[in-house]
Amino acid sequence: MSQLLVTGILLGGLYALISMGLNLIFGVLRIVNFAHGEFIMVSMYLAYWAYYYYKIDPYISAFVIAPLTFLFFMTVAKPFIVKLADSSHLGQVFITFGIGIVLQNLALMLFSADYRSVDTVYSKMQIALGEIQFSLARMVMFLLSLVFTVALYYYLKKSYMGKTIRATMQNRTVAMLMGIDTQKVYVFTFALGAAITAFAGGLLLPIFYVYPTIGFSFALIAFIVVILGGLGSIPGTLIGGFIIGLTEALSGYFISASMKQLVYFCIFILILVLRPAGLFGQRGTEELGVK
Amino acid sequence: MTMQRSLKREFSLVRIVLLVLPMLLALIIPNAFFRDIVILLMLWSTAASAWNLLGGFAGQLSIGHTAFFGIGAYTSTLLYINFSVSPWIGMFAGALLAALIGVVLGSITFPLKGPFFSLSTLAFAEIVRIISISWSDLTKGSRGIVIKYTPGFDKFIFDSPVAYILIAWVFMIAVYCVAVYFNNSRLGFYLMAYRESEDAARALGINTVTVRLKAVAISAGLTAMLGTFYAQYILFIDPESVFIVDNSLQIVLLSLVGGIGTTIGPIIGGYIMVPLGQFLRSALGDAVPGFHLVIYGLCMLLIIMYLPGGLVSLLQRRSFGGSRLKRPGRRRDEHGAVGNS
Amino acid sequence: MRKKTLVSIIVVSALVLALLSGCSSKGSSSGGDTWKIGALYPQTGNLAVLGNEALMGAEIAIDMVNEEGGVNGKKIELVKADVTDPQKATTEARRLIQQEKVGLLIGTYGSSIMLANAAVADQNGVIYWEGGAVADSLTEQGYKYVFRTNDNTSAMAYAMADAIPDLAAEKLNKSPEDLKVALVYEDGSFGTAIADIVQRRAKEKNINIVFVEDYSASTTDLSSIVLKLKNLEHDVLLLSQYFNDAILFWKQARENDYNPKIVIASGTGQTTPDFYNGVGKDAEGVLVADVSTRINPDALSEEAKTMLREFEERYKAKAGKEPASHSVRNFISMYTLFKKVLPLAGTLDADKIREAALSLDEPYGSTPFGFGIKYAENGQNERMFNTIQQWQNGELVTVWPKEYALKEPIMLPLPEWKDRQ
Amino acid sequence: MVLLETRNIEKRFGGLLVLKNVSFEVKKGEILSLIGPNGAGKTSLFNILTGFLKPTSGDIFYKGRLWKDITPEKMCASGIARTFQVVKPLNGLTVLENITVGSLLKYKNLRQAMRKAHEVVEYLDLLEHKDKLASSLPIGLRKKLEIAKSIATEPELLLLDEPMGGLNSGEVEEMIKLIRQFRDNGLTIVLVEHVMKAVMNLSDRVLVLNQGVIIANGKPEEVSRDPAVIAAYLGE
Repeated sequence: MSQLLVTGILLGGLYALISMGLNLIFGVLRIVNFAHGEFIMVSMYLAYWAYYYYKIDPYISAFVIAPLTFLFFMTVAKPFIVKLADSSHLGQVFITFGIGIVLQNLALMLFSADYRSVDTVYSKMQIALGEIQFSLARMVMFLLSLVFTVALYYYLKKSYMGKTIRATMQNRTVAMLMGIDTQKVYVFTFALGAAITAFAGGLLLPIFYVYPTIGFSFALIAFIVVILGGLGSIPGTLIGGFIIGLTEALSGYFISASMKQLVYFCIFILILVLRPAGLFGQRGTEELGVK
Repeated sequence: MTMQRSLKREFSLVRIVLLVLPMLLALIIPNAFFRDIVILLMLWSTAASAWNLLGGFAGQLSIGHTAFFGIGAYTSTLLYINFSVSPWIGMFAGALLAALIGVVLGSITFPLKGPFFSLSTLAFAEIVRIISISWSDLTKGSRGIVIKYTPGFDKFIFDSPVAYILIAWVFMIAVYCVAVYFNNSRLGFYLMAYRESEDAARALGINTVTVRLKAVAISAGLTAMLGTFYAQYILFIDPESVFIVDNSLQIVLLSLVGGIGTTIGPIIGGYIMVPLGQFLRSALGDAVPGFHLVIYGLCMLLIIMYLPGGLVSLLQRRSFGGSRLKRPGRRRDEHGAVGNS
Repeated sequence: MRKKTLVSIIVVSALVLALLSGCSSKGSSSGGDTWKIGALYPQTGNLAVLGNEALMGAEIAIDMVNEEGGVNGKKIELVKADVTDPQKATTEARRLIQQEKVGLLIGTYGSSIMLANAAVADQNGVIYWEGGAVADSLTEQGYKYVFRTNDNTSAMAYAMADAIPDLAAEKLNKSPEDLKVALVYEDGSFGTAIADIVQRRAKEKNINIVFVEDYSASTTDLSSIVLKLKNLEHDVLLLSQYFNDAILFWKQARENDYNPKIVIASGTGQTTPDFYNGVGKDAEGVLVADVSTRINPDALSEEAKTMLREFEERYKAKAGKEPASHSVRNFISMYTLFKKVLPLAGTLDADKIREAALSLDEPYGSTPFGFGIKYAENGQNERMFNTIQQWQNGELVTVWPKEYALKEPIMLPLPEWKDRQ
Repeated sequence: MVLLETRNIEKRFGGLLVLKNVSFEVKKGEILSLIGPNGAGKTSLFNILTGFLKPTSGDIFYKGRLWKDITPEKMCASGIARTFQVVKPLNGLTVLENITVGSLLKYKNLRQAMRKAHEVVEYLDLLEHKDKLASSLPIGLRKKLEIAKSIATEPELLLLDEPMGGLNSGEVEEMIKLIRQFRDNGLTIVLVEHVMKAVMNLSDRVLVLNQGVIIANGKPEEVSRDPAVIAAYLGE
């Protein structure tokens, strides 16, 4: 039983980490990013090739890939983000969905559909606390999710950029009137979210394996976690991750593994209806920028 | 006056040609593959306009319509396989069931707006898919159901594609007429009012709950009937083909490309995207795996990013698609809470 | 008005596009000195891995035939189509027949696609030659023009159940009746089919299955099942998994220190090199029910051996990795088709081909899998079977049944994780 | 006779008390102005009368009968139309269609409804704008459209929430004329307005609301002399 809880919590940390970036992009910017899964997929491939060709450990390459992703979105992809921010949410769904299709099949063309994974020293390491077992790699994911939560939380709360981001989230028009360059904020936040996602992707590699269509299942979970925890609420995302992680572990154990998705989809709809702002989002925020 | 004028527009020469052309071509050209494409084209165009009744007119952007599609397919097929009920009857049974489920879903998710409603419909579709897999005593689960090829009108199975062409066409015209009705009726106007501003609509005496549920029921029911058609045409259904999220997205994509909330838009969307996808698939089928989808994705991106009102916005001044596809948050003042409270 | 016409033009051109996509038939239709064959395989999406793997096997067979001057002097021209679901399969199958004028269809991977291909072919009086998919349902539809050389789900499921007495009961020195067996499968069409037949077979052999659970292969976590199994007293674990979940399951088994004594998996997830790449040395000792070329050479005819040698060289040259059973399956099926059936038929006429196929009678051992060739009326080759193989030092070797065994089974029961390096 | 009457309406948002036993009546055919500093609770009162907000306590009588748990659509159907201070045009629709949505309340048949809407269009001389998209209108016309929509429902009681906010003096003059016209055609009007000029020469009666309490109720000139009112506006 305790083992079950631990596994659930660790899984939750993993989910939280992959959702953190989406929380900035969807939760804060209200950009419905259906390519989130593909962002993860791409970064996993980057990490994989870094390992394959240069023997760079995923844990190290993650620290390279994330900044690169950030730069990419700040510069090359900037006009695209601006365009995205101005389209309706349906437009966003399909622009990002289209990008998803393209990325997925580019990966297929370039790398074939083979399953690729790395075999690092630690990816098999176990830590045992008496009865309870857990894998080092997952533990790392878990701890990093905590670190990111705290860091991001204080960044958004204290730093100037963080404040402007929150202001823009609250009311774009007013933020504009207050002389905030909302466009810059959008691009920055999006790039930040993408970078965090890329980081998470790199960390996933030692635990999972990468293939072109791996993204979808992660993306769906990320959306659920973000909404469950509350849009724009960083701690919320962490808790949301835990809830989904535990739900999955427990319902899988006590009901049936084939039912666990059913269970968390139901929870998802219930939360949406009963508390659309999510568990930790401030009430009403879900209406912002949404008709 | 205005009325007749709008009706004239709905059945202008160009449109009549558009609506009849593929059917005629398919009848004239005895080319089974071309006919096959035309049938699928009409199928998905119709599905798109059925979606558009809810997504376009009422502004309820569902991305879970594949659930209704699948419910239709499974209801008629199961009735046919187990109790040899003619799919013609099963079709309406499915429509009814889908409409009911739609109403239930609609009333649960009533408070949800924008992306939240969309995501809830996505989740709903996934739930239905999972159930269809795990309730295998009823649905045969993932193994799917093969419908035995035994031609016969009552069985809704035909040896000549001509029959399918005509049926698909009748569906398309029927749904188009429903869309025209929406565009020129009390219900339609009330839905559009609701779409534009729920408060204004209520202040004008519109019971937004009931009009919305009506839209859901009609849209879901029609989509389900198309599910039956699909099943009877392909003669094989399984969860992965009728409940898969790609269907939902395809349906919305067509409307988006053609022009949301317009009568002809979704159909035009189907005319463009279905052949395009098929052309790329067969032209690049020999190329590197995935290539044709990359191209398809790019085309889709271009159209959506640079023609937010859909192709119809070229045709009509009055396709609010353009105004819709601007981010509402931009005009916060009009969507704020009631009054200045 | 100009805009109206513009849109109309776009629409019309799209329709023309559709027409073109049909009529743009590459090269001449069958006849002359080439025979056109349509290949319907999933090359994108979730089935892509094995879809492309399977297609490669077929392509190699055709290359070989063509290099040797083709069939009765006719070169084989392969027209490929990417079919990822039944609807696309139906459409593309029609296209290949109507537009490309192919005389024969081959495929595929994935049972729903297989069924769609077969249905179209049979309706159009064209032969559909199945090379990879294993679902029994193919030959239960009463089709006239559908043939399958390779094994089917039953063969695989039977092998899994039948091997238990020798490989489990003996090694754990218990009697088969006392064994406690757990069965875990992914809820896709393949996993479900295997699970059903395994359970039926186990009942016949009165082996008692104490635990059955399924899950969706798209899941990102399997710890709940792993933990259930960990807390469940059982001797044998039967698995029927797809790819990602097979790797995920085994990784999480280790993470949660779940130590099954004996694992027998059906041949999908655990068969390919991807599994070994995915979990590394942890794969050692896992048993897999599948067809295999790693079988006792004495059981094979000379022709079969040379055939295999050539295939493997070509495959390595082409893919730069070890072939998985799915490519070999397609290779053998197509090799049989082009080397044995078509020369006999001398034409692509469906009835002639059927006649020729039914007349074949080759003993066990005449193909690299050890299969013989004898098609039943329903088109299924009756001289096929599965063996049990085991991951030993990075390769799958046949360990059961005796007459085909290449090596002795090792690591039965499996060592605990802590004793592995 | 009395058309609308409220008895000790009270409304709190959480701890905040925005309306405190507000009781007043609206007589048929009069123009009653509701004034008061910002945040006095005028709009909240409107929202309660039209069912957009539920009162914490208190009763609403309309046409002599008590209305329990009212909703906007019910109120509108029974003859109370309202406008919004922050106008809510149906952006995707043309002016004529906007108004038609209103007239559909009484005329189920679209053709009749459109004909009716057309009359409204002419009445408010919006003729040259009737086929423009609502989203394309300048603020002045939007305010007018807001009223046109509500008029089209053929109400007996019209609640106008700052119809002149943001209008230039010319437009204000026009609006005043318009409102007087409405009254002459037998409409009863409750007006929330900050433009004192309009209030003074339109209203038969003025109701002053301050911090959720009615502090004065009488003829315009009396009220304007009422010290309490002056205090409320100028602040002690």
